[in-house]
Amino acid sequence: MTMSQCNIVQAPKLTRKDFISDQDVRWCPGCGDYAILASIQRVMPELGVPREKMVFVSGIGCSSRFPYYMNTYGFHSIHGRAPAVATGIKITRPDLMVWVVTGDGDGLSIGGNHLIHTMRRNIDLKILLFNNRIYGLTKGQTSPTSEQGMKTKSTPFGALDRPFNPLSVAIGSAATFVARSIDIDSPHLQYVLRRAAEHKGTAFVELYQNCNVFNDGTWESVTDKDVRSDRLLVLEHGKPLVFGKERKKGIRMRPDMSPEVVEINGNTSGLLVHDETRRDEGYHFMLSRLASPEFPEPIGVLRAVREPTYEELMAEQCRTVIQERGKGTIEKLLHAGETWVVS
Amino acid sequence: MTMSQCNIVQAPKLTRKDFISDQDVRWCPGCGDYAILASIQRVMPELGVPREKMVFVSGIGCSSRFPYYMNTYGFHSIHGRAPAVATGIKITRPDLMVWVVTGDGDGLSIGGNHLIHTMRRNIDLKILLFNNRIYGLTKGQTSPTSEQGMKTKSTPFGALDRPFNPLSVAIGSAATFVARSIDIDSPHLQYVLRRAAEHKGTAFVELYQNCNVFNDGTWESVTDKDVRSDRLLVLEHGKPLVFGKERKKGIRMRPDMSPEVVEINGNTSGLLVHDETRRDEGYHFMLSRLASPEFPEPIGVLRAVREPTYEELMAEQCRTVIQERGKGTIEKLLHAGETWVVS
Amino acid sequence: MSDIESTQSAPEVRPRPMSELETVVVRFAGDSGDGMQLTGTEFTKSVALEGSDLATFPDYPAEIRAPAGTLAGVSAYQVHFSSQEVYTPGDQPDVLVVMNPAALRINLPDLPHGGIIIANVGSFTQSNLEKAGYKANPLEDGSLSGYQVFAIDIAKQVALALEGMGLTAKEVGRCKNFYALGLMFWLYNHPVEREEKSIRAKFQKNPKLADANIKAFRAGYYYGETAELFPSRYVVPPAVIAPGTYRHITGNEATAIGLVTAAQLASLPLFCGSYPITPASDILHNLAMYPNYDVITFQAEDEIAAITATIGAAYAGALGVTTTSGPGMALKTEAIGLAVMAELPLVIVNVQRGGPSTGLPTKTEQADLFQAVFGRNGECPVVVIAPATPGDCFWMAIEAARIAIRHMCTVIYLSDGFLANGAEPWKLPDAASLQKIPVAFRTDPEGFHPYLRNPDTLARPWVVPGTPGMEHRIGGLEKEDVIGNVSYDPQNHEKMVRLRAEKIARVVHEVPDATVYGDSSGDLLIVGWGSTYGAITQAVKSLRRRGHRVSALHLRYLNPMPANVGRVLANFQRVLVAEMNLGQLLMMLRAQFLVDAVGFHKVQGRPFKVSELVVKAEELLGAREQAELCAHAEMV
Amino acid sequence: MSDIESTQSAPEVRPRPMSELETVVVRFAGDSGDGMQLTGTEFTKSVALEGSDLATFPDYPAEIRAPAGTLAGVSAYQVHFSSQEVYTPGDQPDVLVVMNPAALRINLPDLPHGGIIIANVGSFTQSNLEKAGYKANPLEDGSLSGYQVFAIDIAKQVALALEGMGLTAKEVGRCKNFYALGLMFWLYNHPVEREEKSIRAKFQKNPKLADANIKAFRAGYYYGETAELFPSRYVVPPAVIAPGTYRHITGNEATAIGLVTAAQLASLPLFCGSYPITPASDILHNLAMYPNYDVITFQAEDEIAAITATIGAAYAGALGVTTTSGPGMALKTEAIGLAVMAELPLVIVNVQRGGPSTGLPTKTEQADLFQAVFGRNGECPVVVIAPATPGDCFWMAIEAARIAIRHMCTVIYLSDGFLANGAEPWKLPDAASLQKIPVAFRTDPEGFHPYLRNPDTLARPWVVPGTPGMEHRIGGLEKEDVIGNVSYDPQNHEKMVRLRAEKIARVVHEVPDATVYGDSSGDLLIVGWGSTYGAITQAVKSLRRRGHRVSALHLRYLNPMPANVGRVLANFQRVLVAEMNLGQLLMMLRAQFLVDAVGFHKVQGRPFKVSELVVKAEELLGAREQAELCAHAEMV
Ligand SMILES: Cc1ncc(C[n+]2csc(CCOP(=O)(O)OP(=O)(O)O)c2C)c(N)n1
Ligand SMILES: Cc1ncc(C[n+]2csc(CCOP(=O)(O)OP(=O)(O)O)c2C)c(N)n1
Ligand code: SF4
Ligand code: SF4
Ligand SMILES: [Mg+2]
Ligand SMILES: [Mg+2]
Repeated sequence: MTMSQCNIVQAPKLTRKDFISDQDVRWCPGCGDYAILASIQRVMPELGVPREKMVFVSGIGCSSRFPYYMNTYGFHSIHGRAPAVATGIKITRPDLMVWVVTGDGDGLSIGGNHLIHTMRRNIDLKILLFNNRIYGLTKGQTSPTSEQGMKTKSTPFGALDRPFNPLSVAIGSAATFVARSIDIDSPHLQYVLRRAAEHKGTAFVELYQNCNVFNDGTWESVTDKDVRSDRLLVLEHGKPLVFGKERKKGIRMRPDMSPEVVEINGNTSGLLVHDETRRDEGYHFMLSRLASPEFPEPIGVLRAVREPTYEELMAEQCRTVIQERGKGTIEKLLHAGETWVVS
Repeated sequence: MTMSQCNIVQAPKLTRKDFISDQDVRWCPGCGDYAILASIQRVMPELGVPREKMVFVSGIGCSSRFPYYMNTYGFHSIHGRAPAVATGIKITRPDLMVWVVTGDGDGLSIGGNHLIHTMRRNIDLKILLFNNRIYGLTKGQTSPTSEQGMKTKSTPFGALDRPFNPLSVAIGSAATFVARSIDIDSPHLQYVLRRAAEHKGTAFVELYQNCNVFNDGTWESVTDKDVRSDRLLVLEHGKPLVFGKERKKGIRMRPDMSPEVVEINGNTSGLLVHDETRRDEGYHFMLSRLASPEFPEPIGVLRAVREPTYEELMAEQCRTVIQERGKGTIEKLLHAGETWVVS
Repeated sequence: MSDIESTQSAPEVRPRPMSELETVVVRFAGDSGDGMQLTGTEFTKSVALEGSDLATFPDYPAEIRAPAGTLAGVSAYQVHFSSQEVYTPGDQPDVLVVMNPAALRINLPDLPHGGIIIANVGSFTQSNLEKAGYKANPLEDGSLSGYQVFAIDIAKQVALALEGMGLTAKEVGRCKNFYALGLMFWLYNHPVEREEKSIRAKFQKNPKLADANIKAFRAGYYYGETAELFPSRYVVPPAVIAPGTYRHITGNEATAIGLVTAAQLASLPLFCGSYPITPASDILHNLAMYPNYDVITFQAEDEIAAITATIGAAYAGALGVTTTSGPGMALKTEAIGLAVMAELPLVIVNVQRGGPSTGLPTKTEQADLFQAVFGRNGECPVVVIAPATPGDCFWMAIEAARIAIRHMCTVIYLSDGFLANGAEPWKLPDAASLQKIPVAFRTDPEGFHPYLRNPDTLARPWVVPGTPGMEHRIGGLEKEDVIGNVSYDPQNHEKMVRLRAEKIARVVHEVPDATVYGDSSGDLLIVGWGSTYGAITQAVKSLRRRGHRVSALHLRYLNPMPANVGRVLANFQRVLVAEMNLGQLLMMLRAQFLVDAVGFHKVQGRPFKVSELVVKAEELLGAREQAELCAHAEMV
Repeated sequence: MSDIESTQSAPEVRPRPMSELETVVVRFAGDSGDGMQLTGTEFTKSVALEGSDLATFPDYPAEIRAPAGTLAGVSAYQVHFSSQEVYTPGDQPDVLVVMNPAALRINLPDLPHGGIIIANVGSFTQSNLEKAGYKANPLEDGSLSGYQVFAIDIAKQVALALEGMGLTAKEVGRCKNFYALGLMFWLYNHPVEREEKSIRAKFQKNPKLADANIKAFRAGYYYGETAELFPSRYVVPPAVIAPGTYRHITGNEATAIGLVTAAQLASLPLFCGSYPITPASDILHNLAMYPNYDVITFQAEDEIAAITATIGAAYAGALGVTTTSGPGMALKTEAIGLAVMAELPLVIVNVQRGGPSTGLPTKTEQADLFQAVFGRNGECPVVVIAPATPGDCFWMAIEAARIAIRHMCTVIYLSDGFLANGAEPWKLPDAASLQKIPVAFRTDPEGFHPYLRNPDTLARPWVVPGTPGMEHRIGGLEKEDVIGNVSYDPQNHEKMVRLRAEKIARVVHEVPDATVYGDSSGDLLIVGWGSTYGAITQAVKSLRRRGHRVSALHLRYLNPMPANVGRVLANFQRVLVAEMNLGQLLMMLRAQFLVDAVGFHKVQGRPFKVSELVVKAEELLGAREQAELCAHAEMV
């Protein structure tokens, strides 16, 4: 067992089917999870990573049943702990490609701490948070992304809590890769997945997901065909922040550093130009805060910055110590420190 | 027992001594915690809150021994859970003023999740995080704020993790009040404490604190007498971001929304002007990221925004339900739903 | 309003032979989408109103909505009703209503030979048969020849009945369950008006759907009447039931209102810090309905925050309750230690489910007893109690609160999935007769110390923040006796460890002696706790009828146990401890009383059947009798 | 280099009467800042090199640095050395070195009358006396008349010795402990050169301090020689010790290197996911030193992340270990369930401390046995073992890994604060003689199922991700037998529950029979486990010397227990279970063997004294003898 670098070998060409497991998919008919599953199964063969080198780790929730449906290695762990389980796997075996699938409850409620610490450490995990703004599996309680005032089983008179913005939490935790996509927008989702796969370090992806049983239509007001071009800001690196049906709206910065929506007429100068790779997180954070109805909501890659991963640093440290001290043996281990001989 | 609003009654004039408990203070001689304790005991009498209406809640750590030394109600709970314990107290008794004292390990490592959820909910707690960038009580392991590469007992070859910035985590979690001060700067610390006390909603305060036994001098490079005016940015609401020994440096925004340090000559126009009360968190977040040596580190109140607290919303909801359904009685409770009579 | 309203009188029916039955068990089974839970509860309600004694068992799948027609998606609801006392939902159904092949496949093994199957034949399509794993159609291949099969194309019948109402096919499909219900109403001779009113109330917001369902219901009823498929109708005479006002109640509902009642009796706000988890969530949902009862529900970020916030609330003067199930209970472990050190009143509700780990989340089990009694670091004693029936949940919830407050201690209340979702008719107590729970917040600073103790109970004083002159500090470090300061003194530690143990032990003074069902001595004592009460009692009843000298002992207090347990055990030749685990109470009894008890374990996510207990008991008794014979032989 | 170097030969000493002693117990006590732990370890090292058998007990305060001079700040180190076998650090010191009044106050109660007190008289100032709660100076008020008191103004002596070296007063103050050490060297006739070398090595980075400490050390030594205070010097002849290479080892060190050794023997990387907590942190610190041994240490954000990351690492093919103490153990509860379901090898080290809750963080206790065996939701069996001595930690750590790997199960390894910090001379094993731990990752897809089982052990195959053709999914939901798919089938659940239980039960086949110390039958058997080994063995030795028919049974395997335990118990009239808790093993033995054992409990954060055990045993034996007499009387 060695701690070698991730090494993507040339695998025989795989297809989507190779990634479909023999398990019956058990989500409610119409659940947004199906669309996400299909997109992921489409993207996987393109990554050139052999199936056996992939591990999907999840917590508990509808979304967390995901690993059963992937014909890869999979670990359906316990509620909220997937990032920690995945961390143990990745640190032990940096050659594996490790995906984490979690929900807004699993990832942000009980598992919030592991999530932010994983991002802080920049472990090379790809984390997909299926955000349906509800607890699906337990049949409809408020989640940390549920809107204030929302009536659920556990909040019959309306939720009192303010919601988290998962992207803001991620950027606040110094994540090196932060992105967002939508269950039903397969091409975009596939693009984002590919980008997450390419990133070295923790890749955090929020997916707007519809739970048609307990929170049907929660994203409709931004993702509906009719409104989406006005309500979504599709980010592209190096391009100005432009949106709207006729691409006549843009986002500019006021002198006090606050964003505003402006009408443009072909001329995009003066608009903010999207830069995923900026080190200063203020801009990325600002993006994460853009929310309907005042602003369009950004989708795509907000931030993608290369920093050494935890495993890389660990490997380097290990090499240095071996250089200095040599590989250990039981003999050396036992005889360390002061010894004396009785004869 | 009623759930009345916090009501600060006119108490007999108290002095610092009233807040000193009969317990021996058991920190290492020279520990920064002493200075913080003294400042807090100085500020408390000014708040006009009777001693018995104050509760100090802590987790575990050197810092978390704090409640023993305050002659108020106090709860030295378990590691990381102080915000949750305090939440239960505050929701049950909104008339109490509840302070949370925690450390960088207690609050950001094991307790990180409770911390961010408390801020999300905007529970009216005053949270003081004593940041010495080390685990003091357990004798010197790395903490989530320890610098990368730092050698500690648990990281003899250097820590691999990147540190959290507590202020960024707070703003990422939508905290309504975020501030920072320094153990040894008593006047400033007292000012920040007063502001935290005044704020309605979760007030998060990071305190730079020296652990002279296990991490001596960790803040010296910014707080030392000689350098502090160049390394610290003292925030004042409505004032431009100016710093430096001769106040000849300021912070301006580039067109791409990134901050830069500029030399000024009396003329502060073009500099960012500090506004605690802005709703858009992008600016506050940018402030939180300013870090030595590239930038001065901000102290003072970064953000102070009034939003309804959890308890306020809860009280309102409770009133509405009572209006609609009347006060409950056991009789009504039992007879709810369908009943039938057997005679 | 709708056209049905005007014809609300009972439909005319031709007389049909009417047989009297003592006891009936009906099971409705279908796809999750088929509304079997609703059908079951509606039928149960009517059964109750007809005066039967009854018990129910809803059994639904783990998936929210497994794909239609699959085995994983089968949902069932069983009701047992009788003119005699009913203790369990019944071992096996007399009548099995199946809405699709999967439901038949899953439930057939439980049906005794000769049992009635009512099958929705229209759903036995090729595709559905395949999903259920049938090679051939069991309705046609003769494999059901040992049963009375009534195949009815419900979907078609309903479609006919609702024709012209302008409903979508999906809406029509959703009415099937009421057709089945109508048929049962006819079969057991229940009055239809009441049910029609009930349907109308249920679909208040959508009168059209109400009409449709009523029509489907009637169609089912009339079908029974006209099709002359069934040779007879049945009637179950009313049971002898104590007079009073009744309602239907599940264990979770009873737990919730028991807790609210306790808080009202104590004049305290109720604080419930919780995190959703099956099968406990409904308690939180229920409590969340009562802000006007001074109930605060706090859905925390996890179970640790749930319990620690609750400890904070208890410190601040509320009746603190936290509700959860196995995995959540595990997460609360550390904080329970804090509650024990802080000596604040705390009620922890654990609705047990199949374990270990995530296990069988929707199934029942009793395997968290060890965890409740022993599962913490350090010597960390708490009181453990367990309700015996859904209705008993109300009483034991009050009891939990009463003990917690009086003794300033943690009480773990062990319910389980079977109690939680099982329902029974429950006689409402007289609110005025309920005993107040005295609460004495200490407000007198004179001579006050935080760890002073009440000489009887050893409880420390409850002083809430806000009380002038009594500011003090508590926490999880060892406390100096009386004074409450942190103390590392060795002798003090031992003293405190023993005081905390003694405090819990003394609760025994208020624990009622356990009563023996049957004679107070005999050949065999079956000991149980929690939700097995019904099955064990019924089994002992049967065994006694068959002439065996068998009795039952049911423990609602597990720690401390009632004072008379040792004496009771000693009066029986053999002791059998029946539990839905591998022998947890068994071990406690053996250790405490050195009794050579044996265990009967069932760990299948399902309650005991009465017959299983009877067989096991007779096996033991037989062995005993045989042993006696042998001994005799030797002596001769 | 320094001027001392050149005069490194032994100082000349005049002869003084030399008495031979079999056994000596010395306790150094002072303020946390006084360096007593260092003094103790240095003296111990020398004692070991002189060939004595020995055991030590460091006892330090909970506070990092309590205010100087207070009772809370007292730190002590006791060493027991002898020419005979040594089992414990000694009940009571023969010689007590106290550096300040607080140290005297705290430790005096342990000193037997006639014992020697060496007091640093200069520190007995008014202010220090007050801090220690003394009204008058005990060195002057005659209250110590029952002891041999030697009052020496160490601070002054040291200051004199170091004059002119240009040290600050603080630096000078810091050398006091080496003065005390020097005195002890003289008193017990230890060679000074070796120690001087050791001091020099210790202060390698600061030769000036090295010189100073060596000077202080010599000053102490010469003082003994010249002051003629002491009537005699003592010498403890070498013990008969097995030949070999020795080192000094604490339990935590031995645990750490045992784990590394196990990983090397299995040719696996070692993954330790941990979160710091007293008294377990040192294991993490130790392991973190070994990245060149394929050791990965991961300091997680909390104990839950620590164990779940470790489970992930085990899944990925590492030897997974997580280390903690009581409150952290509590937090791991839920994840242990996952490990049991996933059936991956996992070693959990719990270094027990005083509980419940935060309890007495720096003190020892054995009250987490229940938690280890019973403390989870559901039927969740794990193996539980406990080392008996610091050196045994090495062996049991290997054993834990071996069992976990062979049986694909969770092993809880219960150390405690006393073992963790206590040190003993430890004979290094021959590396080559250590048995490899076979690991067979399954790589053959032919016929593979994730929950296939080894017919002997019932272990499932260990398949690591990256193995082609064997992709599969595991998790916390109940698994279908063999196949490993999620299964809600009732019969399957019971089968799996029983299989998991049986898997753990079968570990007994590799558990060596427990050996009885003393005769295999008799009047009294004292049963113990974990760190009480030394005290119990010593006590039984004494009791036997006094003619009692007493034996000892020490359990290092708690679940499953060795196969012969029941037989052993049956051979004794009475069974006494001595534990540092309120009777946890006691309960397990009573339940399992229906033996009317009684318990001897000490819950003071301190180990048993040999004398306490002897008294208790004689009390029991006395009662027995009396009972026998009575019985006799009746018969006559
Ligand atoms: C320790 C623990 N607590 C609670 C639960 C119950 N539980 C299972 S999933 C879930 C929430 C799932 O919500 P989310 O992560 O949003 O997933 P979704 O079902 O919406 O996809 C909860 C509370 C559990 N399984 N374990
Ligand atoms: C559950 C649990 N895990 C671990 C510990 C051990 N522990 C006590 S304090 C502490 C860290 C304290 O660090 P910090 O919060 O930074 O406080 P400081 O001592 O530096 O003020 C740890 C790990 C504990 N008491 N409980
Ligand atoms: S409950 Fe919601 S999230 Fe879960 S499977 Fe059904 S539709 Fe999807
Ligand atoms: S260890 Fe550090 S933080 Fe703790 S009391 Fe000592 S100086 Fe302060
Ligand atoms: Mg969700
Ligand atoms: Mg700290």
